[in-house]
Amino acid sequence: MKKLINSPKAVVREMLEGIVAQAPNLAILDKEMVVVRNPLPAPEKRKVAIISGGGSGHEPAHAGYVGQGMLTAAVAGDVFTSPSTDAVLSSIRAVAGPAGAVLVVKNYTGDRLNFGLAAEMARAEGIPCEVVLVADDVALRNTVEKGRRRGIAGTVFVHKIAGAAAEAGKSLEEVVKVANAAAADIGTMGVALGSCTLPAVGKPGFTLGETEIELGLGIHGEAGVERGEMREASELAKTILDTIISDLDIKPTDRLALLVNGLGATPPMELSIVARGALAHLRERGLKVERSWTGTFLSALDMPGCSLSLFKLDDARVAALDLETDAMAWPR
Amino acid sequence: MKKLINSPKAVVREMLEGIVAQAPNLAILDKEMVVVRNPLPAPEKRKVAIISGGGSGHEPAHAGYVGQGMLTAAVAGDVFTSPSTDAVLSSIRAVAGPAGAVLVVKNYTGDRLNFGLAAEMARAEGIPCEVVLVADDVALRNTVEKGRRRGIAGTVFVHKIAGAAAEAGKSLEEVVKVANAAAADIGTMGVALGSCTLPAVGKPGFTLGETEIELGLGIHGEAGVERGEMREASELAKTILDTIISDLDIKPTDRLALLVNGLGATPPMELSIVARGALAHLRERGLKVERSWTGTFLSALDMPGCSLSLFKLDDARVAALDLETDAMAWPR
Amino acid sequence: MRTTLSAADFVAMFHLVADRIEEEKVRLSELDGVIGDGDHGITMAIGWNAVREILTPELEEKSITDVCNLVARTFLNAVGASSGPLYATALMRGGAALKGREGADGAALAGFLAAALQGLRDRGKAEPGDKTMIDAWTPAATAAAAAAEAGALPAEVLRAAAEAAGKGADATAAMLPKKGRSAKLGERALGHVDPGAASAAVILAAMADGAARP
Amino acid sequence: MRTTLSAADFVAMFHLVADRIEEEKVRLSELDGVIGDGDHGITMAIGWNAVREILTPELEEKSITDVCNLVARTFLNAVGASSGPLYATALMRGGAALKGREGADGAALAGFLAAALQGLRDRGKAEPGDKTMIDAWTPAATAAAAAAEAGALPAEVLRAAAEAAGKGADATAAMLPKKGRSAKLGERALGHVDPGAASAAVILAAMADGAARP
Ligand SMILES: Nc1ncnc2c1ncn2[C@@H]1O[C@H](COP(=O)(O)OP(=O)(O)O)[C@@H](O)[C@H]1O
Ligand SMILES: Nc1ncnc2c1ncn2[C@@H]1O[C@H](COP(=O)(O)OP(=O)(O)O)[C@@H](O)[C@H]1O
Ligand SMILES: [Mg+2]
Ligand SMILES: [Mg+2]
Ligand SMILES: [Mg+2]
Ligand SMILES: [Mg+2]
Repeated sequence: MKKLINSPKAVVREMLEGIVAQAPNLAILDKEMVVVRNPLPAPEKRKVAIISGGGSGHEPAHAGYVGQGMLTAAVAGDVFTSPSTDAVLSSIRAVAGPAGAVLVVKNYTGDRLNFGLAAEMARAEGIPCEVVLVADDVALRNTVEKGRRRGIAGTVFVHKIAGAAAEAGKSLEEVVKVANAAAADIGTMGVALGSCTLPAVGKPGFTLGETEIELGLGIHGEAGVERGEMREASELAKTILDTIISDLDIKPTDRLALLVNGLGATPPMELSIVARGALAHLRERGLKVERSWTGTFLSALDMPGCSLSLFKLDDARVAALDLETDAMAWPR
Repeated sequence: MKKLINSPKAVVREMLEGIVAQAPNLAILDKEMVVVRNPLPAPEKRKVAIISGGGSGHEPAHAGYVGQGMLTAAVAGDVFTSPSTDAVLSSIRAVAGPAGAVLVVKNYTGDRLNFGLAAEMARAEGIPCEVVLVADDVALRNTVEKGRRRGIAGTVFVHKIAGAAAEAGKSLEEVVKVANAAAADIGTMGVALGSCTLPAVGKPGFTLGETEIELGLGIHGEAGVERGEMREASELAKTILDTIISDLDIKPTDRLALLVNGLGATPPMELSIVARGALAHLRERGLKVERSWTGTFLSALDMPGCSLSLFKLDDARVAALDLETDAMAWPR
Repeated sequence: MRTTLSAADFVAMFHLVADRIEEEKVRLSELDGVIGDGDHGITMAIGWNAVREILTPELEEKSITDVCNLVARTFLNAVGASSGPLYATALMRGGAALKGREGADGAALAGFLAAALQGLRDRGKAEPGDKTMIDAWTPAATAAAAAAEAGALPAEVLRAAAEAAGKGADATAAMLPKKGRSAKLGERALGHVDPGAASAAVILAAMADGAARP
Repeated sequence: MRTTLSAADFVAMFHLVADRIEEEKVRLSELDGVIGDGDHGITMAIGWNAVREILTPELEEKSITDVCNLVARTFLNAVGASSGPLYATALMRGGAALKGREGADGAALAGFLAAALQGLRDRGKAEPGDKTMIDAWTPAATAAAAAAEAGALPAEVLRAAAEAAGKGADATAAMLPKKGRSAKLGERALGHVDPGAASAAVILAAMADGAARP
């Protein structure tokens, strides 16, 4: 394993320090791996706080999405490990005022347990707090029920929608409602050309043959729906999009946003070629893409590959996606 | 070789199509691999055009830097191959008005030949046109003379400075002056943890052992100053920065911008850890960093590794770097 | 045998749980080694040993709810794995069900277990049959309710729960895992008892023994 | 022998260059194969064959400058490699040096070659001794100037240039490469003639022969 790190144990703290050192609008909590907006208004003047997070290794998620109009705080666990309940609770205490907090959580057991419990404890302390679960991975649609799907790159859309709602001064209840509704209208599926290597492990989690790919895998290298043969980028985009379209039951009347997301080690050239294929296929299917972005939004360490996300739009969502934010990783 | 592409021959055109399809502010010329701002004002109302480009494989350079306040056009050659004189000339004809054009060229023989000749032909057609060469690679400082250094990631700073000067309505002469002055005040050096694979070749250009790295290599995989042992990220940052500092003769009174650039397959986590180490070392040396950014700005296909650039600042340069732009790849 | 359990009795019960978990540590980790990541025994022991530290005599002056909350927080702080938030929730919910009570009778104990189970389910979202601790806790709560309905004393209610949990844990051997780390093993996990279900039986048996002390 | 060369003479000279380059194609590529990427002969042949296509009789009516510019553009369009922009520049600059002239005498020919060399140097930024075509073109221009100074006719000026270019090309064998693809070879390139210098000698010899035709 060759990685640009100092010590496998220190990757999370050092990464957060690196991010915050370059971002005057961010600060890191002293005792926890929590990145917060800086400065924050006095508690009673705070809008609903939007908090997200999870295991590290998904950069620029989640610290990259902290900023005016998006997340208020991001909680980082160890690589691919949920942050502790305490860390989440600290983040809530640090940024939530009387208006409360919404926790946007990717649907993994550890995250659900720790964020869920932290929310419960925050409520017990008198801080209104709700959890919004994102389970956008359509890959296992035929094998697991909807509530058990994993949360992957489409989560970034929920960050933006929830962040914009909070910025607009909506109540906790309203923010939860739009965020949940958004989460239900997002579908994502990925493809890996290779595995990823945990800094503390030093070896790839699995190996793929010279022409093998893994379709529909998770962002921690969990198995996907199918180990198959490498094919053209446009073919891959087609397969993935067709799965999402059928799962979300997308019709030509629907308005869409597309996210082409690199998994960590995929160069921009390849992502743009995938974006072209994806847009062409959507056009062919008579679907209207009103917003689309390409980049590395939610990665799986150094995994080569990408995911595609579709999100059903309406005017309010378009406005929310378009709202200015100074979060570093949200594209222009 | 596994890459998210359709055909090695089509990568450049398809990549540009993918980029432009997602960017309402960009268009691609019909017959050439040239991305231009869209819309463009009537020729007589145009400010000085800033054009850059070179071989492909360096994404998001150069199309990602086309936008108000930055480049007016980007010319893309085949992977790692200079665009033809004709392509460059087409870009000049497409975007330059009577105010003329500045071509920002990375110092490689092919680019210098083709951009240089295109500029000469444009002048012969009556379009004022000047070339600004960027040769920011300090790696070979002890082996080649200054004029023969390669142009690498620091070029992005020149795009921004020249773009801001043009946006401010400066004359061709003035833009060339600030751009040349900027180019002289930038130093960059890279480190690779592995090689990159050309789509048309299918095999990595070189191989490195399990713990080997290549210090000071070029963005096409050209040899560097030293093949050495892997070391900690902060150590690497230190070695690279010390080389740049001594080359640019940077003093504690100097004001600096730092660019931490991924070479294509380096995940954001690692880049942030390098950024932290770089900022810490600069602080230790008593140097003041007023602006710093981390990301993939100018890549070498799918090479794992990074480069660091330092740029000497003054008030005018800070203002130019801060100037709003809608170029996709310039960070917020 | 006591007709109601006091805060002091809860402190004593949790003491015994800590002892028993320590004794069963190796077996539980071995179970987890087969279908999980092999840390369940160690994890539970770390958590309950941390709990033992805070089970001081002063605690006996507090309410049952406060005792449960403190144990929950302590367990959570000590344990990062799934079991941390799961048991912390169970204990907090169980404690809340006893809020305001000086002593807990058989019915209250059944209520405690039902609330704890609901906490586990809310937190983990596992269903019965998913091959998790839920498959021990569900029959345990049902048996406790039946015993309480029949007028059983606290220790008897807990004994019924412990026995049902033991049977429930054994039954997990025949289940396909759907939650937690063992889920990805699929059929390879067949024939092996779920460690979380096994530890649930240990905990309930220890509580029953603690409640039955003279 | 002619005292001045007309546009028609230039057309004839370029014709002969195209023929000679085609004949020498394999040798030039072989030279490039040793210290470069092996395409120099093919590249030059592609370029000059494209030039041959546009060397029509109508062209003889145009000015020398126009002929040179058209040849330059044609060569450039056909050739992507370094030689494309290099020779296109050389031809444009050489042509510009003859602007307004009906015919070119010996001194004008020397001026043509000096301008062409300057174009190559401005474009490629190579120095004498870098083991490139500059090491053929530099002595060629010097010899041409000396011959013109001595009152030589155009063909004689070109002959002097061609001979000096040949010697210059031979001398590149002893040089360490500093420019172009061969630069990364370093010492391994020692002992081998630079292909671009070799083709320069071929071009100038063909021009001299063309100018000397009856
Ligand atoms: N979602 C869930 N709901 C209830 N219990 C669960 C859930 N996920 C896992 N478990 C239980 O947790 C046990 C494993 O605990 P432990 O080994 O301590 O944690 P980890 O799996 O994080 O290593 C499993 O045997 C199972 O009984
Ligand atoms: N910067 C330069 N200036 C002048 N001549 C050069 C320069 N770089 C390369 N050459 C010449 O070009 C020749 C190689 O040409 P060719 O093989 O056609 O192009 P390429 O190197 O692009 O394959 C070299 O032998 C050398 O004489
Ligand atoms: Mg375990
Ligand atoms: Mg574990
Ligand atoms: Mg060659
Ligand atoms: Mg070549």
